[in-house]
This record gives sequence, C-alpha cells and structure tokens, in this order.
Amino acid sequence: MKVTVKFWSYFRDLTECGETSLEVNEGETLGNVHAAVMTKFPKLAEMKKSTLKAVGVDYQTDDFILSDGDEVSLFPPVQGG
Amino acid sequence: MKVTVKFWSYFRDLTECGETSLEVNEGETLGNVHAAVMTKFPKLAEMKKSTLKAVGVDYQTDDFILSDGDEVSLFPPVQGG
Amino acid sequence: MKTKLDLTPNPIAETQPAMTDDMGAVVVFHGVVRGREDEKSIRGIHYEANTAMARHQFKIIFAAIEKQWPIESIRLVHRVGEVAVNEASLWVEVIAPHRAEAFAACQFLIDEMKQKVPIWKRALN
Amino acid sequence: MKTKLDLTPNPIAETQPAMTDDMGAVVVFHGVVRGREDEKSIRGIHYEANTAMARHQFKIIFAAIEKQWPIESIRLVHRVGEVAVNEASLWVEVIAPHRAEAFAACQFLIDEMKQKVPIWKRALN
Repeated sequence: MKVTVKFWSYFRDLTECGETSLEVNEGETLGNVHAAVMTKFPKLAEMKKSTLKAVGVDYQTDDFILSDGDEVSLFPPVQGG
Repeated sequence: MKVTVKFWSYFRDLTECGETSLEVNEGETLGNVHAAVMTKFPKLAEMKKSTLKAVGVDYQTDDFILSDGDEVSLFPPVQGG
Repeated sequence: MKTKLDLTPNPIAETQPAMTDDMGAVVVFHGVVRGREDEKSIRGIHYEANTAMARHQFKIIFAAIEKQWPIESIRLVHRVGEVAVNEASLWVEVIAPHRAEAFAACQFLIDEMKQKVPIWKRALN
Repeated sequence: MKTKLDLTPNPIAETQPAMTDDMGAVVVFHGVVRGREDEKSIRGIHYEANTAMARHQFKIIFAAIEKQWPIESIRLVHRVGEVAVNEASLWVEVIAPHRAEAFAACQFLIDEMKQKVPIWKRALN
C-alpha cells in the first residue's frame, strides 16, 4: 500500500522536499514508516526524539497502524502564539 | 481634639448621615472612636465584625492613635470590579 | 512601570495597546455588569467610590505588582455612577514581555482590588 | 459554547466583545511579535501552519475547555505568513460568567496551543 509523508517547518529544509510517497506493507505501523523515512533522509534521524507525528489531522503514536492512502505528517515541536 | 468620621455605601443608610464629628481625648485610638460611633449609631454595631476602617487614605487597625483633625472612614466590605 | 488610572462616570472607550519592541504579551480584562444580582433582574449597578482613597489603594497594588513581576505598563479604568447591564464597569490592560507575568499581574490586581479598593455597588432595579 | 477561529494572513482587526445578560467577564490576550529572537534583532516572524490539522487541534482544545468551565464564547485569531515586530500574531477572547473561569480557560487554551497546534515560526532578519 502507499502512504504520503509530509514535512513541515525546518524538516522541509532537512529533507529538501515537501513530501514523499512510500510503498509499505499492509498494516505497517507509523513507527516503521518513520524509520523508513529516516533511512531515506538521514538528517531527520538527528531530530528523532523531538519529532511529532500525525496521521491526517490527529497525533498518533508509533504503534498506530496505517491504511492505504494515509497522509503522515512529520514535524518539529510547534511554536504557535 | 476633634476627628471627623465619614460613612460610605449602606453605612450611610444605617447612620442616616454622611459624616459626623467627635470630640475625643488626645491620643485616642481608632478602636475607641469606632466604639463611640457605634454608641451614637446603634445600627452600625450590628456591622462591627465586617466594618473596614481607614484614616485618611490608609487602612488602619484599632490600635492606631488618632491626631487632631484626622478623617476616619468606616465602610462595609468593598465591591469594586 | 507605567500606570494610568481612571475613575470615571463615562463609558469605557477602549484604546489599542501601546507596544514597544520587547513586549510580547497583552492581557485585557473587562468586568461587565450582569443582568442579575442575587437572582433578580436588574437594569444596572451604581458604583460609589471613595475616590482619593481608591486612587491611593490602587497605587499600593501597582507598587506590589512592580516588585513581583517585570510589567511594562498597566492601564485601569473603573466606572463610578450608573453602569447599565452589559456595559463594562472595569477595564484593565497589562503589557509585559511574556504572558505568564501578564496573566499573573492582571489577576493579582483584580483580586487585590476586590479586597482593598473602596468602591461599592448598589443594584438598580 | 460559541467558537470562532481564524487563521489569516491579515492584520488582526479587534472587535468588541458581544455580551449577553449573564456574562460578567471578558479576558483578551494579544500575543505580540517581539523585536528580538535569541538576543538578535529581527524585523518580524513568518508563521507557517498546517491549516487543516491546526483547525482540528484547536477544536479538540475548545472541546476540552467546554468540559471544564462554563464558557460562553471563545474567539481566536492566529496570523499566518509574515507578522512585523509589535504586531499581534495571536488574539484570543474568552467570555464567561465570572473572571476565574475566563482567566483559567484563556491560559489553558494558550498553553495547549503551544503544545499541540501545528504552527511554526521563522525569524525574519
């Protein structure tokens, strides 16, 4: 199945792209997709601990099981206000 | 010596006057003047516990020693806001 | 710390905060006359102030705030006389570098005022 | 509880609170861009938002507020794009029966926003 991963704020500078698509196994977890993205974009690995993860408009944890077509967002700590 | 006592808010309704003057002994305390006023205006005695006392623009306690010409204010709990 | 204090019979005309470069937070509070007092409908509230003492007590509170927090400015307006339901009787603006001290100072100011500033109200039926 | 949420590139045009008879308190917060970031002078901040997610996260926070406090209404405006120094990037208005819940809800809203709403900033030198 296919998932889209979007990068926000300076994560876009680190990856040098706004989003990427990944082919992953059926029932893959968010944590594993994050790991695959860090392999593809090593600079993101340095930010692993502070990375926030969402699927669609909701935050999710690493054990969240993705579905085909899901849109994952990876971003640094938020700074509104 | 002479002190003026002003009443505020519904204390004016209880005393039916805005202020009164008292001849008191030199070095009289605020507490004794309050007692004298309650004798003159018995309805104020019912409010004794909740009465706030000031001399000029400052709150004072019962042991405060008054001077000739001092202006005492007696009033119920404040309600600004 | 800059302060501005008005005790006025006129409706409160709010003005915009005057910001300077290092100020990041403005907290504004409006205290508004409610339509009920002790569960009865009212048309407004009459505020009476011991004006000279009220000014002095506000100054004491402002000084206590200045000691506790790095506040840039406080502006406060309190109505005296009649205030209709839905109108503000109190308006406070606190400007500070950060929000924590702005909120803390604003709440402290109102709490202290409600204990110490000689203003009284009377419901208008 | 009424809510109004704007994420806008335009300067914030403050409007007066819409009071109803039982509301006694309005707390307004302005978050303003300071002239320094990490001790360096800046000319402004660029805000980027994940708009759909930001709206959703604000709604979750509003729902949490509604469960905890009797709030009448919340209006919130957050700027996106460039905001100059001394301009507000955030404006929040909370209307409630009494001041305690208005202050509590306003502070909770901002604290939660700073943890959860996907908006990021970039200093403009």
